[in-house]
Amino acid sequence: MNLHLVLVAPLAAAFLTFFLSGRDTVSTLRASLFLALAVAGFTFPVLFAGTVATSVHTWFQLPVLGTDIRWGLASDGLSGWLLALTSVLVPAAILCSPRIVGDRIREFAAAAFLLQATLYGALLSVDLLQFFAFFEAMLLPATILVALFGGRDRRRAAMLFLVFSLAGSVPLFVAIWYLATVPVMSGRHVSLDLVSLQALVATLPPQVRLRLFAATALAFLVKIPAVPVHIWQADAYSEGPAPGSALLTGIMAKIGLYGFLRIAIPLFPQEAKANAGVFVVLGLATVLVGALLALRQREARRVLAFSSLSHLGLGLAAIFTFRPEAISGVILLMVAHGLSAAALFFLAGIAETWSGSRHVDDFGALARRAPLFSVLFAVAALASVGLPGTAGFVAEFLLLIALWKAFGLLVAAVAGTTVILSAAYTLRLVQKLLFGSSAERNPVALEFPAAAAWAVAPLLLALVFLGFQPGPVLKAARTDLLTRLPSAQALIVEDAPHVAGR
Amino acid sequence: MITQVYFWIFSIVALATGLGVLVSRHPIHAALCLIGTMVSLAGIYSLIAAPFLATLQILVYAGAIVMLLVFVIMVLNSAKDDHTPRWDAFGWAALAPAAATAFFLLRVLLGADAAHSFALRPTDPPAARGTVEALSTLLFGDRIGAWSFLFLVVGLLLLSAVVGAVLLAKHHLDGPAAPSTPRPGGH
Amino acid sequence: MGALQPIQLQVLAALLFALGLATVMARRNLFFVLMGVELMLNAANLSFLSWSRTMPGNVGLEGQLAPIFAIAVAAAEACVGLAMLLSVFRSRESLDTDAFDRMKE
Amino acid sequence: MTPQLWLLPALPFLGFLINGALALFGSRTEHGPSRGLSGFLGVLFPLATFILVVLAWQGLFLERDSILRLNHDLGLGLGIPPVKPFGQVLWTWIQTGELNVDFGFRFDELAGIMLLFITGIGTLIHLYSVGYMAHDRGFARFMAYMNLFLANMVVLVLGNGPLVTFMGWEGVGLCSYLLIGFWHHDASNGAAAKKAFLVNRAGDLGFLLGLFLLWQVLGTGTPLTYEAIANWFRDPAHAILLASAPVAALVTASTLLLLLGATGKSAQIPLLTWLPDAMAGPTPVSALIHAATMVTSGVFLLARLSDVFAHAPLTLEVVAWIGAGTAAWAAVTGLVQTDIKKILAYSTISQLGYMFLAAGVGAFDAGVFHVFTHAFFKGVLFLGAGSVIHALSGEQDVRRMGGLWRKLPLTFAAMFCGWYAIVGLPFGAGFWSKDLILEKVLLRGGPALYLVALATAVVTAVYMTRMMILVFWSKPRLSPEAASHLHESPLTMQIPMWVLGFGSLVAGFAWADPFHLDWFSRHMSESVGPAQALLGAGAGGGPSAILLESVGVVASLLGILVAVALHRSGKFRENSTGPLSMPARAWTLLFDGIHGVAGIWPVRILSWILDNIVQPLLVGMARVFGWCVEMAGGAARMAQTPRLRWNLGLSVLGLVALLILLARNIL
Amino acid sequence: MLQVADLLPFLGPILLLVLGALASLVAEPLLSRADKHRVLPWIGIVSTGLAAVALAFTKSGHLWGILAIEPTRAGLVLVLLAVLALGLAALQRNLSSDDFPGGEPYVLMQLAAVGILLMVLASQTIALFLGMELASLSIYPLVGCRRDRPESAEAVLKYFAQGAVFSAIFLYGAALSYGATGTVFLAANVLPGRETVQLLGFLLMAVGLLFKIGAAPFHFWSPDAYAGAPSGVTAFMAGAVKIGAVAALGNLWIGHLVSLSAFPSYMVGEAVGAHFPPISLGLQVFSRILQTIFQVRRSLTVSGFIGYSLTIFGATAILSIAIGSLSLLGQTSVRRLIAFSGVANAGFLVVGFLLPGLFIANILLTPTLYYLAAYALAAAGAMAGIAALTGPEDGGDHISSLTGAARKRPLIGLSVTVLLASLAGLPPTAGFVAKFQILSQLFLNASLDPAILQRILPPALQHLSQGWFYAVPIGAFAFAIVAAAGYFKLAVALWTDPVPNSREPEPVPVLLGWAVPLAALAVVALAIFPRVLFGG
Repeated sequence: MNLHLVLVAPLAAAFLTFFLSGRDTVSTLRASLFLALAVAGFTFPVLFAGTVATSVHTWFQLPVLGTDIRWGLASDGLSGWLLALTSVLVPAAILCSPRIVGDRIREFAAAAFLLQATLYGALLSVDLLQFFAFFEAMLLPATILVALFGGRDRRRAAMLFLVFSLAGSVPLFVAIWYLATVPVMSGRHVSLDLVSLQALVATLPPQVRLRLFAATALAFLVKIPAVPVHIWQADAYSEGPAPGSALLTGIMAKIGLYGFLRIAIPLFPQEAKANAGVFVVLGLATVLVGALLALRQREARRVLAFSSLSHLGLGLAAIFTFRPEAISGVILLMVAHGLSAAALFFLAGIAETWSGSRHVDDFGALARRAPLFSVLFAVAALASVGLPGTAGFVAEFLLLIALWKAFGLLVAAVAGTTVILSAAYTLRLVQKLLFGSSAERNPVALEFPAAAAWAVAPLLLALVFLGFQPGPVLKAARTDLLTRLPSAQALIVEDAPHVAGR
Repeated sequence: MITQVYFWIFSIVALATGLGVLVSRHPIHAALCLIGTMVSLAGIYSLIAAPFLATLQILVYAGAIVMLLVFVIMVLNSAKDDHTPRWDAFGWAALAPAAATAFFLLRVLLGADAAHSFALRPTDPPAARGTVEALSTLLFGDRIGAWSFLFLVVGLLLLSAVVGAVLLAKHHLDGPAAPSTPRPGGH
Repeated sequence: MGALQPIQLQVLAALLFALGLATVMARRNLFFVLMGVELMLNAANLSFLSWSRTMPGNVGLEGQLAPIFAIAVAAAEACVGLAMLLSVFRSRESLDTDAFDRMKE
Repeated sequence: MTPQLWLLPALPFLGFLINGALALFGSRTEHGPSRGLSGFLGVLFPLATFILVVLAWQGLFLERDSILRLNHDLGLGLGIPPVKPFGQVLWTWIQTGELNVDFGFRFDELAGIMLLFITGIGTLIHLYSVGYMAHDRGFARFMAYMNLFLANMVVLVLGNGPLVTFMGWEGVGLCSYLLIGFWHHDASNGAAAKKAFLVNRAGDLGFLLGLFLLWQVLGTGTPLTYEAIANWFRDPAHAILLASAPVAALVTASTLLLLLGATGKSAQIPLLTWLPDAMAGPTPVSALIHAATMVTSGVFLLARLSDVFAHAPLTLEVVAWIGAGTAAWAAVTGLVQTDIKKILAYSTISQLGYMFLAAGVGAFDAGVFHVFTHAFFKGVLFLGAGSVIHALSGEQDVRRMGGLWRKLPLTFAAMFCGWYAIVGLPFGAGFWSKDLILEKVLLRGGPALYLVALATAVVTAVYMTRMMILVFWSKPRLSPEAASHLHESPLTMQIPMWVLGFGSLVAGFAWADPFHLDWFSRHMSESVGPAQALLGAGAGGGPSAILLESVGVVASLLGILVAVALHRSGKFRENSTGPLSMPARAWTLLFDGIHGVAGIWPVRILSWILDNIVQPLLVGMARVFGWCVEMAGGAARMAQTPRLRWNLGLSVLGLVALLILLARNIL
Repeated sequence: MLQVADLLPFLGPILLLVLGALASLVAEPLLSRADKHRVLPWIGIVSTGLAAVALAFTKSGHLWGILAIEPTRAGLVLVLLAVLALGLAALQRNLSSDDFPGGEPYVLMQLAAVGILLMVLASQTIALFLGMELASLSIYPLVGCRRDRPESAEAVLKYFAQGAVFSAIFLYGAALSYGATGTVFLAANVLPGRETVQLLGFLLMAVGLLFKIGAAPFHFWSPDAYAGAPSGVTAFMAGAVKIGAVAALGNLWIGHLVSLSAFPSYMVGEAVGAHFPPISLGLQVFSRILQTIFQVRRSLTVSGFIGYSLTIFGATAILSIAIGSLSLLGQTSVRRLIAFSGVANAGFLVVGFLLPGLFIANILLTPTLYYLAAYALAAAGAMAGIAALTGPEDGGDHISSLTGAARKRPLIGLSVTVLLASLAGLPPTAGFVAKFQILSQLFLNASLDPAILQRILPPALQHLSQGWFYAVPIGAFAFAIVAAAGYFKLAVALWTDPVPNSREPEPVPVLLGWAVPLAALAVVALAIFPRVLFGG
């Protein structure tokens, strides 16, 4: 299974989408859906193939210095599951889009495909700069998603998102500059692929390593996002189109955690371990702040946004326990949260098309007026609350265990408050949306698009299945994930390294 | 010795006329001053054994370019800008950077000279340089092709200048398609 | 008061150059701008020639040739410049450069 | 024989799926989905489950019995061999790091007994609700929820380890949430449901954390199954370890946290505020979930982990006092309620207090026995109340009832049985279980606890009698329209009442020491025996059972007399006119206030601060920064002057600047 | 007499371009007004294509030492031809849509391309000057060609006046440099005692070229000229002029180093075959140059000279990046936006002259040239794409007039978006790789051993703490982000819903319809295979 095919598939899909008719939405929807499913068809073999990698070539060399920038793709369980998640969410988003993006399904699908492609690239990269390139590249489609299809303030939100993310990526970029150039001065042949970097970083002076680690971590914190660099998130998620927000929180935000697992910690293990406390505190702060803010939001999707904040914060805190439970738990959390949050965003988007507003008080009594919708929404909400029987529970359970084992009961208890708070704000949302008596005022039954049902139901089934059978995901977490890098296999078959200079 | 005398005369004239270009009221006066500069420069050229350049200077510069200038000034006789002050605050202010430039140029040149005087080369006779033969052999002689190539380039340059002038100034170009001279917000 | 020293010529060239620059910057009439440019070009030519005077002949000749090209360029520039001047004058019936300040932002 | 235990939860779950589908896809139709079909299915699946449970129980029982017979025939002096409970591991659930959890079920006698009455009574109440909910549009949905609840309850009881139990534990919480908020067009119901869910969640967090600590005690290698836990704690090799201070502290902490979970589920101090509100749900729900089954799962958990709790004397102390306190507080609160269901709710809380009290003094079997009997009489009381409400077309205020025993004789009969049992008149179900508890308390809990419990018994008799008087005996105070179409409930509602009524009279004989009936205790011995043995439960002594039981009877009679006297003196009527008097309300809402101060308001204030101060501050900073950049951009654009001379001048100035640099650096 | 035969393999591209120009010039009067715009662009495209083909056959070498070509410059020429093609395509769209009377613009654009070609190849000041003038004198009329518009007259006025002044400055600098070295070649030994003169000459010539590049503070012409010109011309200017000027500046700069290094020209000669400074001079030669720089007796002064030259570039670079990015941010006129992006990117280009890798014993301008190629393609492509997206008579200059344009032509819209992303330096475009190369090298220079820095820096900067040097690349990137926000506004405008009453734009000519997507493709391809143009 050549990974390049997987990487190119969504690009090709995006390109083909542009040749669809902009007018005929139905056929456009069908075609783009077909393309999305085809891409998924390309993707899943990778998941089942386990650890696979292409050969690693020199992408280019820094002039004069001869620093090797490599190009190669590699996938293991961690990448594989996120790939699969992506490939599932994109078609779902396309299915949910018609009501929301109107006659612009073509553009929406294209942007979604581009986002998918960049995500694939980031998940498959074996080289630091390669990763960073995709890491930055995903801003483009993401911003387009927010800026084009969103609500009234979408421009400002998109601008905030773009500038914030770019600024957040500066430190990482600077760190890459350093790694690419300075060691060369001491006569070393540098190549930026992660495996060689591990060896290189180990030889750097500690205070330098600390700075590099801080820079790297900051970039990923912005992506997750974590308190206090989270302010772009709520606006982007609530102003963007619901399916787009679903993609953002469902996949893109995960790249932050992925970056910690794949890059920040493996490259700087000592620093990570030494400063674990900082990140655990940040993570817990994110958990609490997210939950508490979610309690007070008046817009459905802002509630969901802050709930995402809270959940991913738990993941962040747990990663820094460096425990196997945490690793598998985080992977499961990413998958579970990706599915449940996406489902919630999809449904919230549908609901907004009904009420014509984002304000929770403008919904109500949907349980009567749209029973199927309500069932799906309730199940998704319970999944995000982490009710046993859904994947979310297993994930949270594992993360709490990890926190408890690493930092004792108190930390676990603090993190555990999410169990209560998440229930609080989620049920508040459920009450506002589904229950209440506004049905008397306008008891007309609302027509819930079957497409959306077809999009959401599989996600929920997957959630329930993983709730009872998390095994596959948990197995994906190799215990040495934090120490060994998947591209190691790839480098065995690498081609001859280039000589510096020309 | 005598060259010095000539030099001083020519240079003073050149500077004076140059100043005249700067300060004169009417473009025509400026053009005439310019001619003066050109001619005196030609004289200086001849002093430093560049007779060919001297002739070229007079023919092309004074003879062609400035005449063209004068011609155009005549054509647009309303170009006599009596509505703009000759000197305004900015004009005075603008002298400062020019003066500064001159100052630094001179400082560098004189400094270099002080560091290492570059005298004339008495060795080669003035006739050896600047004569038409010397230059033409350099230009068209088969010893070096470089200059003749550049000469072709000059031809290209003039061609583009002509085409450009046509494009900019030709009347018939604005036929029915483009209205002749729109006056956006007349004065 | 001995033989003519090239440094004198250089000084003259520098002063002429400055004069041209001053003209270009100080005057508002477009004609003066053109003439200032001519002055600067002349200064450059003078400088070339006077430098060439300090070189042995074979190298010195380059310094003699350069002004020829410079003059040609000056001619072409004047041609285009005057054409431009005409079209500009047509468009606004004025040669006052300060009058052309429509382009903002 | 490997029994297909998964069938037990699977059957009601199937019912849930089918009914749910009916509800979902029938909802568009005119009258909603067919009542008959969904009613039939809704009762069928619980019934099937009940039958399966009985079969399983038989299997267990026969096996044990055959061993007994063999033992007797061979004349060997063997003691009763331990029963071999059978379990079934379905699949590996969570496996990572040191954690390895199987998803499986375990059917032993404790589970068996629980399941017997859960499914049995569950089936009856399903049948009841077929009649009760007949006119509700969401009938199928209701049936679906009930089935789902039953499935989760079965998982809770049947789980082979704490984690599986936790799954059912949260599942029943969910169902209780759904059913309390069943009539969701009324926002207050939704609020009550949410309250129930959140309070339970608080308990669940305790459950999880306690589980962590317990796991730490066991050593992370040990699999998280009840069997392993029990064996570990029973293993004499670990006695010394358990004696060591740190481990003991760990066990105490863990048990305390688990206790928090139990209090949440069983509405004990401090997490008891949700149960009265939970009465917002339909009455069958109150009967099944909030009286008979779910709320008792806390007690079940204590019994399940009796081996652990046995090693935490401090915790047991706490449990006992929590139980006693709750029992007393709730009984007193029950005195001043005017809503018939509220009265019963507080009575439930108080009875649950008894159960905790029993567990606290180490009499886990007595506790579970009270669960067993309580299921019957509280069930019938609720069903009766439901029947009354149904008859009065929704009237719930006891002050607008009275003299109903003529109008609703059958209901009255059933409820009378329940009343008889709960006040503890001789040979009623409550008589046996409550007096058993009192006896154990006196034996091991000491006089203080005993007196509290006894007093509570008196008060119980008072408020129950008060309810009966106000509802049935006193002169009618019905509102005319309620009186107009007063009618006895349909058969589907009658049958369960009769059965349960009968049950509440005779159920007590499952364990009646004076008659040497110890069927119940024998079957409990396997699960809780060792723990109680450790606590020295076996030791008899103290005053004779007869004496104590007579004291209990006296207490209840006293209570009844007091009630009658008060009624005569018109006390009931006068406090029944007008709302609750202020002190009474304060007393009722005591714990709501505590919750507010301790949990809710801090969270609200904090989130207000975050939302209105911190977040705007951060956003504002970003805005200001962006604004500054915009300003700078404006300034930069300003520098782009439109005038030629300016442009030239500025450019040349740049040149001059470079020249100055040159001069400064080189010359 | 020159033997044209043996020049052909070398002059092929130039001759073909000239022939194309002459052919168009000859054909112009013979064609009807409509046919002019139908035929002439194709003549230009064909000659451009042929030139590109011929480029493949040119051997690297030099013509009497005044013009030189080697793979690096060949790559630049290739980019130049691409830009020319884009410019012609866009120009066709402009002129045909407002039915321009006359086909001279096509001729002029090709002549300008010839001039820029000369600038790229020149290794001698006179040739450089002539090329520069050829380009300028052809572009002035192009800027002012739409005489019915006041803004075009104003634009050409400003552009011409400033351009003439700065070419005079350049010429004077050439004269001084000639005086200092005794030859008009860019790389020659400084005569003893005339280092300062050489430095002054270098400064003036550099300023002349920086003006062409459009680096602050010599950038004032660009917004007006860009805004006044037809979008096709803007596209051409944005790309081509920078290519010529940057290449020339690179030659000048390295020649300057050679001159300063008191470096026997025969060594350069043996190293590269003639004494012209190829932009991509290889490792060994310059390691030796540096040895001389630091070891010859005048080493201190020389390093001082280098430090001074560095300050020239550093100052202009920082100023350009700041001014360009900031003024770009709030820009509402598309062309001025592109112009200021040109200023900002000029800053980044000049950054590339801060001696990347000087202290590792090798000077290589490859990063700058790569950046140049990326920028030229992106800017020209974006402007051409905007030419395709704006309505008839090339009216839409205000961003709002482009609202929803991309939704009518998704492919071109996407291409423009990609090209803008490249200008902003976002992956997956060449702009990202280019910025990475430039900035990482700058970062390296900043993190050098203070001893070397003290050695090389002018006294004014020597007491600066190292932090400031780190601040330069980081600040540059920060400004790049500010600029990205500006591009973002344009991109969003392209994609938002069209205003209901906006008329359908007339069909895009096939030439442009293909050119813009190809440009976008090239920009992406250049990112995926960065080594195709200049190796590295």
